Amino acid sequence: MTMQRDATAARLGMWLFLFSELLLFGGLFLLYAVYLARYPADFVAGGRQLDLLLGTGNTILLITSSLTVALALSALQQGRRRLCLGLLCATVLASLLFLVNKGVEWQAKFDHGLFPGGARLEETAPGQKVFFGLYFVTTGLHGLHVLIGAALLLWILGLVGSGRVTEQDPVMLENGALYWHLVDLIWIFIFPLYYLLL
Amino acid sequence: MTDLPFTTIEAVDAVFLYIFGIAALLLVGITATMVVFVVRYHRRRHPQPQPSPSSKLWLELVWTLIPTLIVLSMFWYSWEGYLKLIDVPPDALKVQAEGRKWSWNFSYENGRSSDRLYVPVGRAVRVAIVSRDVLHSLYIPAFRVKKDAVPGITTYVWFRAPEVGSYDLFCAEYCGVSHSSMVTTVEALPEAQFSAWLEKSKKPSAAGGPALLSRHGCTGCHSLDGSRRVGPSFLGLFGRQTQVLSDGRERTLTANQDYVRRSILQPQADLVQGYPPVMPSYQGQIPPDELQTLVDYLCSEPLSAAPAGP
Amino acid sequence: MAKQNDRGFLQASDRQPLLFDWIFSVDHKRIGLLYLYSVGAFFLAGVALGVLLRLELIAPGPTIATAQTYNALFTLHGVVMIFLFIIPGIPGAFGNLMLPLQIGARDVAFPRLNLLSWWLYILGAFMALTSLFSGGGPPDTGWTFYVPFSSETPTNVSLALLAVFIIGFSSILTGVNFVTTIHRLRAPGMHWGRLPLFVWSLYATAWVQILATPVLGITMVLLMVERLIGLGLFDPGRGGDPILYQHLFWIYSHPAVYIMILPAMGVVSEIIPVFARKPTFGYKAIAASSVAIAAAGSLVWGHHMFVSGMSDTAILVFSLLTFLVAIPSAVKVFNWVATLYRGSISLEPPMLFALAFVFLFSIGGLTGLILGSAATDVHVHDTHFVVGHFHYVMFGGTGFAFFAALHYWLPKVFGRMYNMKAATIAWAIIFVGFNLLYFPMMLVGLHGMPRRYYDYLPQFQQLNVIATAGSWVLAAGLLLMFVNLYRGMRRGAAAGSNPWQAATLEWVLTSPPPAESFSQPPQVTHGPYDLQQAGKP
Amino acid sequence: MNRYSHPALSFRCLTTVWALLLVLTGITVFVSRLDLGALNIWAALGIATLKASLVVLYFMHLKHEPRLLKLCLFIALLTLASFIGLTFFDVLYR
Repeated sequence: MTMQRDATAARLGMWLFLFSELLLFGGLFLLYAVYLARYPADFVAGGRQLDLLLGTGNTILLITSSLTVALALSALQQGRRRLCLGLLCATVLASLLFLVNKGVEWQAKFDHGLFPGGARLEETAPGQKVFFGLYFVTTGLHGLHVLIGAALLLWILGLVGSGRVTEQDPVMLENGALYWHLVDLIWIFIFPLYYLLL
Repeated sequence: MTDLPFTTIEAVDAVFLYIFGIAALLLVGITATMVVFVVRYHRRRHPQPQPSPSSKLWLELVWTLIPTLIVLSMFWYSWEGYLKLIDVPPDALKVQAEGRKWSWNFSYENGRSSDRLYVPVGRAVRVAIVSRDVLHSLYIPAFRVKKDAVPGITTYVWFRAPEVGSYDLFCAEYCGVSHSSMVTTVEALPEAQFSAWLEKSKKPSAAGGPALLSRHGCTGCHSLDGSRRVGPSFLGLFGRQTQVLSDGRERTLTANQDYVRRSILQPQADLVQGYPPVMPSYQGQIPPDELQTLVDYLCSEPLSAAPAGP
Repeated sequence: MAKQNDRGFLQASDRQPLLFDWIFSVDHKRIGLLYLYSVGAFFLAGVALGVLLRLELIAPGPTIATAQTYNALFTLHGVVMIFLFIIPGIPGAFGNLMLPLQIGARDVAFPRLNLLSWWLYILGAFMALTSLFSGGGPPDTGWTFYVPFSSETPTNVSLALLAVFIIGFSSILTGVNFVTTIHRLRAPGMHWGRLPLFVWSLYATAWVQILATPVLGITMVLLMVERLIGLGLFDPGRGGDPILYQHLFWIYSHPAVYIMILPAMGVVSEIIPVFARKPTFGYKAIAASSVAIAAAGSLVWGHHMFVSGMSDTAILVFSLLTFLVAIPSAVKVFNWVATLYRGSISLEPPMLFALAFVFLFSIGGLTGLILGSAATDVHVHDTHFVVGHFHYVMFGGTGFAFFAALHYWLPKVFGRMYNMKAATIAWAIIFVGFNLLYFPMMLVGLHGMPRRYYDYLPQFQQLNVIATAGSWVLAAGLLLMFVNLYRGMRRGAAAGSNPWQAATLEWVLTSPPPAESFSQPPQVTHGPYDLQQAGKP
Repeated sequence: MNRYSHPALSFRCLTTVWALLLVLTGITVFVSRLDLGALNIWAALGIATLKASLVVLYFMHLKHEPRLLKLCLFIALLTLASFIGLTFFDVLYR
């Protein structure tokens, strides 16, 4: 009786925490909306300088990792522990690939002087400075969440492996997966707002 | 201009009276009821509670609806008042106010500028407010007007001085260490006197070192009498042995013309020990001839020939 | 053996050193007490800072401090009082102590997370203190951290921002914990219509904590990044908009006012029926108005910005919404007064503080109408009128409710009673001192004295002298109150399990409550204010 | 009684959702290359919302959660929307 209660409570608690994560990024989306309304042309010009290929690649990576973690949960619930472990490994791998991609992308921006204080960005219109400012904060904060999510999943992977998260008690994996899906959700909005402006 | 058309004072005070009146009535009503209940139903007089319904729909509806109507009427009345505050009369005199750390500078359309706000009595004045550095707020309590000075945008207030006189003008938005000394006055002059003042000398005399000091807001932080303010005093500046921090290194220098000039243009280059690094740069803010005048004045007889010691 | 049991959850265990037994305890009652001690300490620190501020303002010109010190003092006073005392005060201390007891739960939903909240709070507080003595010295921005000043000042603002961020995180976790607890852990029979009004208010508060605090978090992060690498998101020179900072800041900080006042209203709603021996009038209306205040209160932040250069359309909208949020507050006040009708009122200390709350909060609320009205706000915005107004709400409201809660619940927590007479005298001194301090502030504000002024024109002096004298009276009253409470908790007479004959669940337990408060969830059979049923679950 | 309020989702269901997400990603990239003027941003947001709903409903199992949780999510989104919306009363009319 009490155990069942705990499982539902844990999930509710996780969802509530995700709401606050949502509102955390919400502040950035608020700024984005305001500045997009103020500098539409500059935002388009800024968006064109982002790498569409890397952005799309990262989108596919995150969506796929979202799938693998959802599959991992289903696998665990069906009692297929080894499959679950494999899928979790895949998820963590995808998250690392995502970060590498992101690193390559940032590095390119730095090489081009497209960073706050960088030579090329300083010459551009104010709207573009704001665009790139938002771009770095938003993707940076998101990247941090990817890192935290990956660490969390790695830890849970250990718990599954050592048999402390099981078919009977998958709450930790459920919540870790929820967190990972949120990371994906945020990216689903970041992607069109930054990479697909035209 | 004996019968004044309309002032911002009337616009605001009417709303004040309305809201204060109702608020006072409500407060007295609530408090009196509470006190009466506490006295009447005190346990000494009333040892047993008497049953009464624990909710009454009609009563609760009434005391939800009545406050709703009251606050809506307040909202409406206050909005009407606010509209008058933003509705600038078309014939208003135009002045620009620039806020900076930590003084005001008012400039008129003909190029005249001043550290006090001179206005003709009875005539509407529209003040465009800008800021050079951080947020400030132009506040004239006597006229019930206030608006922030925001870097990057221009804001406005308008008012009409009802009588000849001197009215306080404050900075109301916290802006740093000398926030509370960012105080000046509105001088309301009769129309003729105002016109004479406005035309007197469009540009302050180039020779006026003291005038330049006050126009550029230097005296907000640097005293002329040796007393300590935010920055070091100007008294006895020239030739003073000064402990400074240059690029993080301590050194001692003797204040000369070069040093004075550098301190105006790059205040953080040689920072006098014991003072906060808060002075804004005046690079590009002072015309070269005025800068020269200032430096000459600061290194001249009346200031440097000071009695030794603070 | 019996003597040991008397100490309930306060009983030291033999397993580990006493200090660890407390600071690593996951028991909600112990965590509640940890909060109580820490917010109490910060409150006293805040009071000391406030007294210093008032002393500086006793005369124009420099009195006891330099302008820079004064600016650091009021910044610190604001940060300590807001982030370290009022926001975590009632929910952290009394919420943790009483929420699980009042709904008949064994503990909160996530006890370890609860401990983490307290640790984060302490970490944040520690960082805020560190910011005073490191880097460029104590922050001097005011607790609002307005840009561009805050992004330029050389003082140690960044660390203070990080501290606020971490404390905000702690607040979010508390909110998550409370919402989950209230949804999942109510004892059988404790349906939503039987929730004590304090629990209702905590529920509404927790939602605001979850949904509004992260906006403050991101704002603090942005400001830190701004200071670190000059991103320019709020810098007009780089295309940013400084007014947007104010929007983001107040999107949290106005709802935060409701995080501060709602639990206080909950406390008062608990106390008034008990001491009037009457069930609360309009239980549903009070519960609903808590939720309404939380919801509507999240939409009115713009009234802090009527003179900021914000658009007139926004002023119209925010002014209207602000007036609307006054309605549920008014409904609560009417309900409290109506509860007294035909009761049998005894004026014991908790009741005195609660009634003072109603009076002072009414003044605070009604002067708030002046500030919500666009036309009059222009005159009084950023003057001492605002300072007086929010101290009436925050101190006269939340502060008095906190004191009421201390006098109401401490006998339950420690099992001992304080000296009633001394408590009554302390109450009277605090009440007089409070009004002497803050009423003149409102008057001097109406005369046009701006806030955050180190120095002022001579015409303002008389009222400032009265206010400063009031601060001494107030401080003396507070001292007497705390000494009396402390003595009572140490050496007072045994209080018994239900000294006030209240009907909520916490009074069913012994005082102090046993370590395992409700190992078996009780079967709840009556509402929280069925005073005939006092002492039964 | 089952300890979980929702059953394990089948692999087939999850992969179908994944495929849909990939298709939608393709569509949003394609649509962004058309010049629709101001509609571009709304199309992008619309597709993103659709993708987000898929993730929330299936990957995050919201479809099988009690109504309470759906209501909570709605409240959170409504709050975010009102924060952004009310801010626009300022920035659009300044």
